[in-house]
Amino acid sequence: MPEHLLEVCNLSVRFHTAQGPVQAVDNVSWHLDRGETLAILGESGSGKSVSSAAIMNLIDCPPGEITQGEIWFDGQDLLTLSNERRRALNGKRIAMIFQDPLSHFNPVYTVGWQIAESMTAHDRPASEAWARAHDLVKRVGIPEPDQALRKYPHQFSGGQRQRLMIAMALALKPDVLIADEPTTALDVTVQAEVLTLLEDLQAETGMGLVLITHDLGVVADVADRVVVMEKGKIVESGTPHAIYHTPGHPYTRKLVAAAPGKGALRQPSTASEPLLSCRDLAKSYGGFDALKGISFDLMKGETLAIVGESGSGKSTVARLVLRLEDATHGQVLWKGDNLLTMSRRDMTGLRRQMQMVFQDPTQSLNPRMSVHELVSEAWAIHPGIVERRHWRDRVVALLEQVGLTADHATRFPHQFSGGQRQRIAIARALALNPEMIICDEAVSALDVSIQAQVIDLLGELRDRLGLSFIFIAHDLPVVRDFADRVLVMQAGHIVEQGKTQDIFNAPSMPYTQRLLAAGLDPDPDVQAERRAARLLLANS
Amino acid sequence: QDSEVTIVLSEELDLIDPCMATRSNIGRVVLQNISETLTELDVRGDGGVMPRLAESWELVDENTWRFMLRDGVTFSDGTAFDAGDVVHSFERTQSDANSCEISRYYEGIDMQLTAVDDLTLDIRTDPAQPIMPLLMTLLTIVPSETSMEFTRDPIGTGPYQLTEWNVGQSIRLERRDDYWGEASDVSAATYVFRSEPSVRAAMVQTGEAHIAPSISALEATNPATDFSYPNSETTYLRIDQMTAPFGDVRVRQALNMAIDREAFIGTILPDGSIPAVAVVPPTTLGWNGDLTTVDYDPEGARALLAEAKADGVAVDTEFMVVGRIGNFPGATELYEAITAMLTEAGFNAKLQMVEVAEHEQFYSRPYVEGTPYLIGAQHDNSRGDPVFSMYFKYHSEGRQSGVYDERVDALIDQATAATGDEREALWSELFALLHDEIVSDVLLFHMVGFARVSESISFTPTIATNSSLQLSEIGLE
Amino acid sequence: MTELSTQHRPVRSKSHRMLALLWADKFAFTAAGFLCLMILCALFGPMLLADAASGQNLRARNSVPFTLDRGWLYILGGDALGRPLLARIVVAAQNTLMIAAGAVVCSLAIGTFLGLLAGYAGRIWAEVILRLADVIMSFPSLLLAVIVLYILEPSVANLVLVLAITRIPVYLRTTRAEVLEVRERMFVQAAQVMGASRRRIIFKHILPVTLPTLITIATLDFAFVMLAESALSFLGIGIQPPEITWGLMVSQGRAYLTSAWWLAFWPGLAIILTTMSLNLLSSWMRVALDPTQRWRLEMEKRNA
Amino acid sequence: MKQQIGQRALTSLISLLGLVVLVFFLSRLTGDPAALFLPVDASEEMRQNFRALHGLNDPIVVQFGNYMADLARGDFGESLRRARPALDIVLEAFVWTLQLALITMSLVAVAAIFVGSVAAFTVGSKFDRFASLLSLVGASAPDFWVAILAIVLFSLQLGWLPTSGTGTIWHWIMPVAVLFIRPFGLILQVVRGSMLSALGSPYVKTARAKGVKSKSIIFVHTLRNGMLPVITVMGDQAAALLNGAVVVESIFGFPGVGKLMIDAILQRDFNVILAAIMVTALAIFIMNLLIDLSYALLDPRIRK
Ligand SMILES: Nc1ncnc2c1ncn2[C@@H]1O[C@H](COP(=O)(O)OP(=O)(O)OP(=O)(O)O)[C@@H](O)[C@H]1O
Ligand SMILES: Nc1ncnc2c1ncn2[C@@H]1O[C@H](COP(=O)(O)OP(=O)(O)OP(=O)(O)O)[C@@H](O)[C@H]1O
Ligand SMILES: [Mg+2]
Ligand SMILES: [Mg+2]
Ligand code: NI
Repeated sequence: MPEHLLEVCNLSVRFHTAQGPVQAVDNVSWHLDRGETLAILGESGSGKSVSSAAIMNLIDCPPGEITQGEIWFDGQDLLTLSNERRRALNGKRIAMIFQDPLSHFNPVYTVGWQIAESMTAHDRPASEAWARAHDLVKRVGIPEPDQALRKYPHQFSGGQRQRLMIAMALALKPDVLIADEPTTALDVTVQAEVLTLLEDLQAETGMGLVLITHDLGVVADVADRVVVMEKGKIVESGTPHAIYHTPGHPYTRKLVAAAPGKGALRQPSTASEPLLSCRDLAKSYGGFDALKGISFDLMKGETLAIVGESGSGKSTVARLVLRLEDATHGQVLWKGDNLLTMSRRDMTGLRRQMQMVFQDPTQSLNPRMSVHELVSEAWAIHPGIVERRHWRDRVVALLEQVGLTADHATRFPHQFSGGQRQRIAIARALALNPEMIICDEAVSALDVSIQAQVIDLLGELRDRLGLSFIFIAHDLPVVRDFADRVLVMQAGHIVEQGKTQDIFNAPSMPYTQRLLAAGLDPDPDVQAERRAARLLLANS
Repeated sequence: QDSEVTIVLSEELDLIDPCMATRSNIGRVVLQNISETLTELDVRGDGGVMPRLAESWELVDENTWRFMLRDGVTFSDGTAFDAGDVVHSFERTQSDANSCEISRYYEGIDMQLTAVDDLTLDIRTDPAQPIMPLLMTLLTIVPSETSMEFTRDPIGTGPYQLTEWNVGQSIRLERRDDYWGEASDVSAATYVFRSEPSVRAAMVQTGEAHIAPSISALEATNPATDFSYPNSETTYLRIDQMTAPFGDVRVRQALNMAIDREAFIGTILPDGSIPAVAVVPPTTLGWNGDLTTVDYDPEGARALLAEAKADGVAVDTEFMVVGRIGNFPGATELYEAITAMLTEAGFNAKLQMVEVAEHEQFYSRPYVEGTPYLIGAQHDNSRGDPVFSMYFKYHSEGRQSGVYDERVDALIDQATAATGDEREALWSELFALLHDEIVSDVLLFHMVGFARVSESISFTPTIATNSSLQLSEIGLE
Repeated sequence: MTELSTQHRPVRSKSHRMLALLWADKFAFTAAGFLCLMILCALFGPMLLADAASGQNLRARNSVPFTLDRGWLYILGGDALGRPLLARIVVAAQNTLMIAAGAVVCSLAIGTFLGLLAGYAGRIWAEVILRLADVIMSFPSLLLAVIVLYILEPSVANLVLVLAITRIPVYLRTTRAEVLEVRERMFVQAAQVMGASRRRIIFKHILPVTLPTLITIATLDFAFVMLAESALSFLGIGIQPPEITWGLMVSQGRAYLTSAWWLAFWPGLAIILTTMSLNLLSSWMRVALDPTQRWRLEMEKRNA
Repeated sequence: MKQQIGQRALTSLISLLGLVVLVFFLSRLTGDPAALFLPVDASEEMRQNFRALHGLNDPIVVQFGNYMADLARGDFGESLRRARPALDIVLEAFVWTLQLALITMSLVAVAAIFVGSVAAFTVGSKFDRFASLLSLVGASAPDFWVAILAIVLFSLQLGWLPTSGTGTIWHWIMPVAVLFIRPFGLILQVVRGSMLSALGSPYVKTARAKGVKSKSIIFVHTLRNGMLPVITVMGDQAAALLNGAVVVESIFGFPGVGKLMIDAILQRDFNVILAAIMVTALAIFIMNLLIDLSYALLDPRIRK
């Protein structure tokens, strides 16, 4: 047997819960060679994150338990090493990019300090560490790196944090990089840059990359090999080409079939009155203008997608509309009333009509409440929607609609995978039967099959109840399938807005054109061609 | 160096003004160490009033005393001592610009001090003061330059002078070389303050201090170092005869009979405490040795009560036994037990322990209205003459008196004006009247104090140790 | 992913589940047992032993502990008036627990409430409340006691009042500090989006996070209050002999510390044990109420 | 920031003034100092004289006006008992108290944070149990027990330390140690609880993935996150020390502000009470200001 860079053999992980043990990873084996990119595809909650946590010695035992298996790295079984020796490997030889970038940053230290720490922890001098941190932050495309290093995590946008997390993981040029959904919050142009960065590093140091992703396009673009997981087990493995074109396992087939961006474009219903209008909405943080005066309308029953550069102010729009933060100036009109000047009490009354799914699901769920409590809280706040005795059934129904099961209701948020948490958040938003939902990257952590299920659900609600959506997403194929109109943002401005059809077929602004051109195709063959063309373009 | 001693007192001194020397801790530092008096009471022998700054005295006429002062005495600031200083010292105690405590002993007396010459002093009084030499044991002499306000730099003629005062921490006295009298052994004394009795005792034990003038009885376990001394305090329950049911003598008798005094001695109170028959200690002039304590007789008490009840006395009236928290070691226990004994004998008694300020309200006129009460108090008279106690405690107009009896008033007035044997007899008569006939109060105990003295020095505490501590009496071994 | 336990355990009642979690922590279980015993003493002690506790017997004064010569009530020795300490401790439990619980619960409730208000309501409110806390913090409790003693009647309720007021600031400030941080968390914003009222946000989302810390402080305050109470009885406010509390017993035993240690020791031990039990229970509660920590108890239960 | 501090200074001044007014009037309701200063058998005339000397015969409003006028000139009045300016007395004592508080609190901070953090990190271990129990016993034991036992042990039996007093560094050891115990126990518990919550946070996972040493995970990453309640409670304990550690001061003969204040209150030495309260209140106000500012330093999310 040839020596692999990293080899996982027969790994099983089990969690203890109040309802009994949960087998999160079940007899999983895979390996990674030097310079290779292994993509792990899989259903949300299938054990991808847990198995990588096992490699990094991050599973709390108890309540977790590695029931069997070996993880070979550098000729030694990691599971038999002392904690201290594993610590020495972590970050230096094996690094990891976490799925939820916000919660995985320490809120009270500057990002510069945290990035530098990944080096100083391994005895690099501080000055060198800061210099490299500066360099890395620039490489991942954060503007004004000097200032950025001195800022705190909460001052960055979701995508920016994700990139900072990547910078942190790359600091010591590890031999193995485990990237858990590293591009879920990145727009395609930045995503392309990040993927190129990873490839460059691979070429430079022979780094092995384990890429956990749900994005078939990314797989098609960079993966050398693919393993597919479902319910804790590996169900299939092979080359991207083989997986895409001749999927063997039913789950894989479902996955490939569910790849978005192939359906018919929606024909928006003809104009009705605007439900929500933003007029010259602006927000500045200290001296920095995050939003520079934007105006748009959302019609009743319409889905307005906001796409755009990471850090361009998309989430800020959402926060301002819901008055989670005060706008610097501008108006937000809800059925003609200005939300921004409304009294707190009137606002509370309106709240139930508008809901939001936050970009960071982990942080938006109260860790002390069970799923049942989280979802049913809406009804406790607004009595009269669902009678108390129906709560249990209704919660179960909602959970099932988003692809979870009834016995998840008694669990707590920390016992879920990233994608599962996102779905809990969606279920919670739906519980109130609102008129408008703002989805901030609401489906970005879901595997395509679940994503399709959720999108279908949202679409159905839209058609049946006339729900309106503001759909913030980076995933253009999903937007293409789901949105009526698209609004493209860059650096706090709206650069272009129009019907989905128009934007996708005939983008007028150069940024939009670039965005569309950077899209990845799930078919490895197609993607290989695009890639070749792009490289050619870049080299010329 | 070796002849320095450290004395640990129970609380910090607010002031070191000589005119406050009647306060026990101030007195221990000041009296006869820094400041001297014209006369001094002999507490070790029975010499009575002895000369100090006055060499002799005589009665010039009924109302005038003449004191011949000692020559060649200087104050620690170098000025010479003369009769003018005495006059000033007295005037100072009477001044409005301070609140000197000594003045209370001269209250109600019209006193005229005149310096006949430098060393001769006449004191004219109205009414006559047969005990003027005794009264002069209280007047500390300061130089005539001393301002009327309280001073923090006491100057005196005593064998020691104040050299250091670290507020809150220590006071240091050093021996004067130009003292008129005999030089004493101790060259310097440091006073420190600890409010915890066990710490005071421990300090002598570890050698950090040489004398702890008051430690608790419980700590006094080492016969080699620990001395008990009568501390001139007497505890008693004051009865206000104006309030029912205490107007009836049988009730007062019953109160006395209900209390088992012997049971307290050696238990809650240390051995050496004496059941009291008067409010002043036995060393006082006119002490009546014929009086005996009332025997413990709960049955008799009950019988008396029944008798009184039959006569329509409201013996069932609820009353309070008011005690002062922390008045003396074991105070709460003592009053608790007394209350229990009273209840046992059929009284409707309830205990109420109060804090100093409140106690004062109960104790002094005008008395607290409402529920009748017996107030537990402790009275200190180490001055050798009942005059310092009797008016306050028993005269119809006394501030703490519960007795309203013309015979008593008359006796007090007579005795105050009398001298010699007559005085003694009158006091004796008064004690008997109060104790046997009027049953003026529930007298409890003459208390004892305990001092711990290091084995490296020789010093025997006396009844005066509660109010003064002469460094010259300390010998070094 | 497979659920190994396909068939669910029967859903047990909430209290039953908590009991099981309590059983899992043997220290906490013992603590709970001890507290129950104390509560029983408080409820029935005065009824059963009041006479024994107040009956004086100077011959049994300071009688040594651990002999049965004078009967089992004297097993812990006798006090300065020869009253059996065991009986007195049992009888004193009522007053002691009533005062301590009254003071601690009041200060905890008021302090927490004001702290939440200061942390979550407008600036002006916060400013007023916080300055109030500053003022209370700088106001010596003894002075407060003297004032209360003079202006109001000395009574147990006033004693509780004094003790409660002086302890308010710590809860107030701690709550506010925690609220400042917790309210910035995203789940609070999520609740806001759902239209949750302030009250709900405060009590449902913020309070549970801050409560464990407050309870930890409160348990130790229990001891503090029991001892402080005796210091105030020195001023004549509140409990006075012949009524008893543990604090009073401790301070009465103070003079005998070097000669008859048991006088102060047993009531002191009762205070320590009660405090410790409360604290163990609060530690247990911190774990049992925190879903991310609860496994510690659940696992132990399984291993046991 | 500057403006904020300015505003804070203003409101603090107002509350200080309020405190003075409150104490001035309330304390004068608590009885007559003449009765306490003068012996029981002092005449009414002496009492009048005493009151006149200290202006206590004026109507209370006039007294207040005079006091405030003097105060405006920086004159805090004379002590009724000591014939000295009240402020001098208080400041002398406060220096001692401040030193005692600073030394004690620094030791407490270091020790409690260290032990508490390690206990939280090794939750359930022997170390954790032992540290918790020991600190709890210490924190709930009556302080005079500890003080007197320490004297008996270290001074009488072993002869290592002086019983009491001031002077050398040895004199500080026992008072500081006794004062140390309660805040140590309390803060240790708060640190432990706070850290326990913080250690479950995802950023701890990140730190572990980065290969950060446990030591720095505990003391750098989580500690700062759990610090808010800790410094608040430390502030409360420090305030208690600044208000004076009466028991320790009186047992060990430390000339601090606690004993001074108690005496002043018991003797109704109004000017000293007021001066002492103003000085300690100022210290407490400043301390609370520093604590409030440190919240924002510790947690950037609180900066607004
Ligand atoms: N602490 C826990 N206790 C119980 N179950 C857990 C716990 N952590 C994870 N699980 C379960 O383990 C399974 C695997 O989780 P994991 O995070 O590996 O999923 P994933 O493949 O990364 O999914 P996603 O793509 O949604 O992030 C999930 O079903 C999850 O519910
Ligand atoms: N609290 C804050 N303080 C300072 N700057 C902030 C703060 N919050 C956001 N920003 C900045 O505002 C800009 C817009 O942030 P926003 O979260 O709206 O971006 P976004 O469009 O949602 O990006 P992403 O797709 O990466 O989530 C970013 O550049 C971010 O750095
Ligand atoms: Mg995952
Ligand atoms: Mg965003
Ligand atoms: Ni994606």
